[in-house]
Amino acid sequence: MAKMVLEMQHITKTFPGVKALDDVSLQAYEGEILSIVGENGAGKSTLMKILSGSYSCDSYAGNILVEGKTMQFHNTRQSEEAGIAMIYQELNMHLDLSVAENIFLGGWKQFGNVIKWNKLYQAATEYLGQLQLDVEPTEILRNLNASKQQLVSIARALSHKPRILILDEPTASLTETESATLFQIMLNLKKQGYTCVLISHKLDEVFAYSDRIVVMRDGKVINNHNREEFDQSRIIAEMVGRKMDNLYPKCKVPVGEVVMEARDFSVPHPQNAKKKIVEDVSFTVRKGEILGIGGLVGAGRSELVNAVFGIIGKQSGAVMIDGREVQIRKPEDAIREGLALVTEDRKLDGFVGGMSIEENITLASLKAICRYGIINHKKEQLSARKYFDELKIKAADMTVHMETLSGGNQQKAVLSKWLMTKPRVLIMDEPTRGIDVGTKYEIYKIMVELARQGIAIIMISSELPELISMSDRIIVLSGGKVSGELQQEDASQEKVMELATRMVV
Amino acid sequence: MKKKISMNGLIKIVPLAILCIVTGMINPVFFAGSNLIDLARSVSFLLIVSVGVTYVLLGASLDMSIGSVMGLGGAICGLCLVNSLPVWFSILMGLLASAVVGIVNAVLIVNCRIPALIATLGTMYVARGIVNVLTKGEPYYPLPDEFKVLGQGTLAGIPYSVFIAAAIVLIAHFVIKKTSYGRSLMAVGGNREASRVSGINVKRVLFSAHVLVSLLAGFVGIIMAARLSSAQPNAGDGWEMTAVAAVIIGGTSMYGGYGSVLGTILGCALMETISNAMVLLHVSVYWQKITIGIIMVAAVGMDTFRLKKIASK
Amino acid sequence: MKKKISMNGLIKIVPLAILCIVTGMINPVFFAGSNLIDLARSVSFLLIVSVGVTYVLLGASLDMSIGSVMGLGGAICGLCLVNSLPVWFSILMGLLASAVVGIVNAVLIVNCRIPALIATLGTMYVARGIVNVLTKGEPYYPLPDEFKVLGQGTLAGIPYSVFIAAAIVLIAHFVIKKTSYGRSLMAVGGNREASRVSGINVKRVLFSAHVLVSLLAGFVGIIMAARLSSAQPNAGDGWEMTAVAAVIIGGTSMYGGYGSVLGTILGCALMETISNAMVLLHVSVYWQKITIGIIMVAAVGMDTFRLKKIASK
Amino acid sequence: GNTNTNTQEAAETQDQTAAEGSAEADTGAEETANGENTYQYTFVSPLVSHEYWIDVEEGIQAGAKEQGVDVAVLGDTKVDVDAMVKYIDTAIASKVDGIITMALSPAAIGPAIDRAVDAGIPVVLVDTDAPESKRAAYVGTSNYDAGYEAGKAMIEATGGKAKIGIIRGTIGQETDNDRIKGFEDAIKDEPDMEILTTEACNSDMLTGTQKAQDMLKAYPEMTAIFGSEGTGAVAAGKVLEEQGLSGTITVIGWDDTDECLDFIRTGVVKGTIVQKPDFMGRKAVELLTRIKNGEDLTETVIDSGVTFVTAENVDTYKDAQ
Ligand SMILES: Nc1ncnc2c1ncn2[C@@H]1O[C@H](COP(=O)(O)OP(=O)(O)OP(=O)(O)O)[C@@H](O)[C@H]1O
Ligand SMILES: Nc1ncnc2c1ncn2[C@@H]1O[C@H](COP(=O)(O)OP(=O)(O)OP(=O)(O)O)[C@@H](O)[C@H]1O
Ligand SMILES: [Mg+2]
Ligand SMILES: [Mg+2]
Repeated sequence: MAKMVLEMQHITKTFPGVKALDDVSLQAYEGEILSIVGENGAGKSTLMKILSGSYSCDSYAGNILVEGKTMQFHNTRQSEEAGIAMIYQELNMHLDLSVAENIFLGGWKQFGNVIKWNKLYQAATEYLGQLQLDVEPTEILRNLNASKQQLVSIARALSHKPRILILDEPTASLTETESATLFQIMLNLKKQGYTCVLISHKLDEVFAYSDRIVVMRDGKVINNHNREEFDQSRIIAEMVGRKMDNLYPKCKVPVGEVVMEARDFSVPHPQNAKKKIVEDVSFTVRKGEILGIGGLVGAGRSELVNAVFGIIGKQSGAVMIDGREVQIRKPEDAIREGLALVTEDRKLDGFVGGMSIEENITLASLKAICRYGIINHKKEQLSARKYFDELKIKAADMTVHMETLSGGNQQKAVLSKWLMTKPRVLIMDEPTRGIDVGTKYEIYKIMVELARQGIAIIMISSELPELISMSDRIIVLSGGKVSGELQQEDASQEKVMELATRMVV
Repeated sequence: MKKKISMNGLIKIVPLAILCIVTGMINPVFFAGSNLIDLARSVSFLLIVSVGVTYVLLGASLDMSIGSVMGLGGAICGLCLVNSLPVWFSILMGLLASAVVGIVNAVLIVNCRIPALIATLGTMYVARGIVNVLTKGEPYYPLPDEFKVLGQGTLAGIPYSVFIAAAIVLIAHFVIKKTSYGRSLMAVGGNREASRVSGINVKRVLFSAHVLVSLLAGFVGIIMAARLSSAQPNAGDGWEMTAVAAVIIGGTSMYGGYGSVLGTILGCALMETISNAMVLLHVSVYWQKITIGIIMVAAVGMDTFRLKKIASK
Repeated sequence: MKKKISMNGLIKIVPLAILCIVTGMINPVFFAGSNLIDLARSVSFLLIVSVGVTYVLLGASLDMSIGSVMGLGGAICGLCLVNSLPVWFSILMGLLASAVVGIVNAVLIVNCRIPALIATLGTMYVARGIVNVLTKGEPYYPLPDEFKVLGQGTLAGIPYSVFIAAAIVLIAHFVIKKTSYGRSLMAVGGNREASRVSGINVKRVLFSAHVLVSLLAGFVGIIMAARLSSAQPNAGDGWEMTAVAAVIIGGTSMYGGYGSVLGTILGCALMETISNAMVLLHVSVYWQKITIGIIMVAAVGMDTFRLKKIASK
Repeated sequence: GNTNTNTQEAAETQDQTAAEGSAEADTGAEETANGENTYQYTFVSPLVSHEYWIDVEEGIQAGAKEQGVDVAVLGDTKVDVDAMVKYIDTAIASKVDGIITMALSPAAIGPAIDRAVDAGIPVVLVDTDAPESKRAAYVGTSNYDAGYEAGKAMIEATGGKAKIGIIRGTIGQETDNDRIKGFEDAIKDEPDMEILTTEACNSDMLTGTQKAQDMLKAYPEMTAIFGSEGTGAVAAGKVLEEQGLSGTITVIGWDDTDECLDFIRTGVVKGTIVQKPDFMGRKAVELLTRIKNGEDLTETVIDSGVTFVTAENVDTYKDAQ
């Protein structure tokens, strides 16, 4: 057995009303990739934040030993000094600083009190190169899309040259190729004797790359599997507490007439009026149909649906509902026309952190729970409760503030909000990002059920298995233009990838 | 959860209660009916304005112009009155003028996206300037008795303004807690982008909050003119800071999305009680500012300290 | 990218330039050397304070006490001087007293987590109260000539304060742009939580920004006393709003993380030029406030409008 | 100024008596620690941190010593009618034996005075009168009259030929308005006198100097400056001295701050209008006590007059007062 580099003993942590971790013990060894899996709210992120010093050592019970020595981390600096670096699940970056500065955020001192910028940029370029990330180190982070921002945060963690690298859902917003690069780096680190702790809901990659898997549920460690004894269905069963045979409960429902048509959508680049992020894209979606939109990150999928929904301005484009042209200038109009959009970045525009789960669920349907503008609290509670239970949101109760929920549960609440508007067309931008397998399954089931009720669904997804298994039809974008369309029968991962990388002129 | 909130609210009373008890013990006049009535009147004036400020802050905006709007409301009303226009019409004109400032604020902030501080600082100058141009620095005086009754009249010994303030507070609290408008305002203050995406008309919500605060400020300007039997050109000067301070002491966040109208009552009561107590306790005028500053910080500090202790438990 | 920023900065000059040109055209005295020198002196005073305010706002904090700190710095220095203490020692004492207020602010905000507005409003009262207690409302006067030279002396016809302000601006700009402290301040203002988990000592960064602004305010209070040959008890009253306005006009965000010291120069220049122009253009005192308000909003509006147009292109 | 100790002492004695019980509050006079009967008065000051009002206060405390009464001082550090009314109401609620104050704005202060009188508390006004109120007496010179004196002084100093700039306090302050009105009326009939401009310095010295600088440039034809409150003339003096213009421009100011008197000595400022704050204060306490003792005042309006202080009488006027 390799040397044990890290041990966490009997960690117990409570938040007001929630016991997030209950006597958790965990070991990590030199040169291994250890994965932690578990449903949303199982306590994975909390455990890792404890390890990274993000929660100070006097806010929980238990011990942390690094290479046999007991550690007391009051802040992240101390854990960094002990060789631990963490990539947080929620992007924790400074959007108005440059890429290079973000990579060395808080560590600028190494480039002198008066920063030697050339050195800083040079060093940043090195890390960017390692991740094969093609951005200028001087670029302002705000101008990058989510996946590039995620890669920058990974570069930041690497820059600490950690002995133990913690990655909390690092691939949630990455494409397959980007993920592959990341895992290559992890394998390299492993070879050099470093330890990686990975949290991910993408079980394929967990099984492909981990040396060991720890399963958590309800704040406890359930089991510990070594590589030789990996058994997918058993681990899933341990995670969600029941057996699951089929991950994608898709079944064909009869497809009806066209509900919505988007015609000739073009979206200008925010900084460069001459460039277009989306160019002349048209598509239709029918009653009961699940339309998948595939493509690489940066293909303009999010911009397309955001423009359809009236969140961002468009250069051209018309939306037809039931063959009738409707004017959508702002999200309000879209909602009135029966559209709903689960946006990509939930923290940015998905929910109001300081409000309760209940209030967030009803936020887009205030009219439905109001009479003469006065909220009917009974009705509000009842209707919110329905989704709260149906989607199994894990929280003490519905009055809990959104910001204290685990990432996956926030996503469920956001989805609830849109389901409550009873949309005719439900658009979902990466709907299962950061969601555990059990809940994914629930969400897929809901999608199918909605389709059965005649709702048209548009799903943007970078997870190819999900895209292929769930969609009746897939359109693929490349460089802002449609590069092809596939029926479910013809679709395969290779074909989608081929279309996604095809240049359209 | 519900219980906790009301407990939190209750505990905020502690600094105020201590202040009252100490003052009353040292000088029993504090608890004399006439003093309490004077105090209630002062509180009611500040409270009406602060309710508006609470709304604006909940929506994550800011209004520096309210002091000037008070002056403007009173002056326009006074101008009409000294020209023998009917009382109701004069009041209406005063309110209208205030509302116009609110609309301008809203347009500048919401439509032109000028930072709220600059926009309302601008209208603060302009509104006070208009008052100066109109009045040439002289108060409008005399005002008719039917008008003065608004600021000087009492019901069962209690000034009208106290009843008005109570009604406004109740309605404002109800709107925040129970109506779709109130919910929208909180949401906009908490996360403007998420609110917009959820179909809330962010512009309209902010617009109305700005118009509301101006209307309330103008209204207080008017009853203040009635109280002082004259529309003073400098009326309301500096009230913007007092009101914001009262609202924040009451627990509303300056950055939006968090707070309550009921908290604002406590904040206003604290501000006015401090200055009343200073006088009753015969604190030398030179020391008054020092004392006020310390009490203010201590009152909020007490609360923050308590919250921190709870959180670390 | 670099280029774009400096272009943005340059375009911000437009409203100021228009104001200068129009004023100069109507009254050529505007461009007379003596007027420009007077103007430069006014700007330099405001600028020194505003540099500190820029830092505080960049860190997403706030300081309402600077006006009082100016009064305190001047008064303590004046008190020492009238007691015949050496000039250098008196200045040091003035700075020390100001720094103490800054430290108290920082402790209240950073350690006790009292909202910055309330904490600094509290110290604003306390600091001014101390000045009142000390001075009993009378200025400290007369002050020795060696001291007055600090505020009245010139080099090649240009007041010392202009050189001092220039030096402070350069250093402050350099620190923000080039040093690890400056970048930490920006990071803390932009995302406090992210900065914390990245190992930035958030408390220390905010602490130093608050002490800095107090020191600078105290320093201006001192040179103001030197300029006026007397330490006035109400010196600096209201400067907190003027300085914040200047900084925000200069493009710094009230919510932290975004802005620049160079923009602050423009903001300060605009504020002081407006009030200079009012007199030179013979604008009636009654109309001045209106005009100032409109110009202020227009100047910022111009900038915002331009940005919006670019974005919508 | 030793005012502070006085006020504090007064405050302390009052604290004691108040603490000993308010049952006897409405018997009028109360027992102090040393067993004497004394009246408790309140002085509501419009601006506690201002030299002029500090002088009034000193006069009041001196009068209090003479008469064997106690006077507590209330007031704000910025001029605010609403605040003054509030302080008067607090005094009424405290059932003091008498109130001394000034009618910052007769329209606003008047009703408050009436409330006090109706509650059986006599009110004596200093400095600014509210003739239509129920006040018992008034000591002072009206600001209009004093402003008129300033205008006459200006005519004399300039030989009836002047282009004048005025630096006032804040706009919207009635005392300032009245002084300027008086000043204007005084020079109204002089064909060669003209007011070029009025600027407000908000009683801030730095603003005052900036306004003075700017006025000198904007109105090169200006030959005289009138500062209608304590700051203006001193600020103008500083600028003139700095620019080497002392003596070329006739400056007339208001109030006798040390700086102003020094400028008169050096000839930078021609003269200043000085009211008699000390006298007003002392007299007001005396009148109030006489009323309390049941005396019927024969004279209820006492003109304290003003002194025009120039280089000739700068060192002697205080003794003459
Ligand atoms: N600041 C907080 N205050 C209150 N409760 C919290 C807070 N942070 C986390 N929790 C609760 O602790 C539990 C564990 O959360 P954690 O974020 O660790 O889950 P997770 O396993 O990372 O889930 P996911 O896969 O969705 O990211 C959840 O029930 C969550 O609601
Ligand atoms: N604010 C912005 N400023 C500059 N460029 C941007 C901005 N937002 C997006 N882009 C660019 O627009 C293009 C489309 O990005 P977008 O996020 O829509 O892609 P996507 O296909 O939705 O990817 P994802 O799978 O991450 O959602 C990318 O090239 C991106 O770099
Ligand atoms: Mg998590
Ligand atoms: Mg996207």
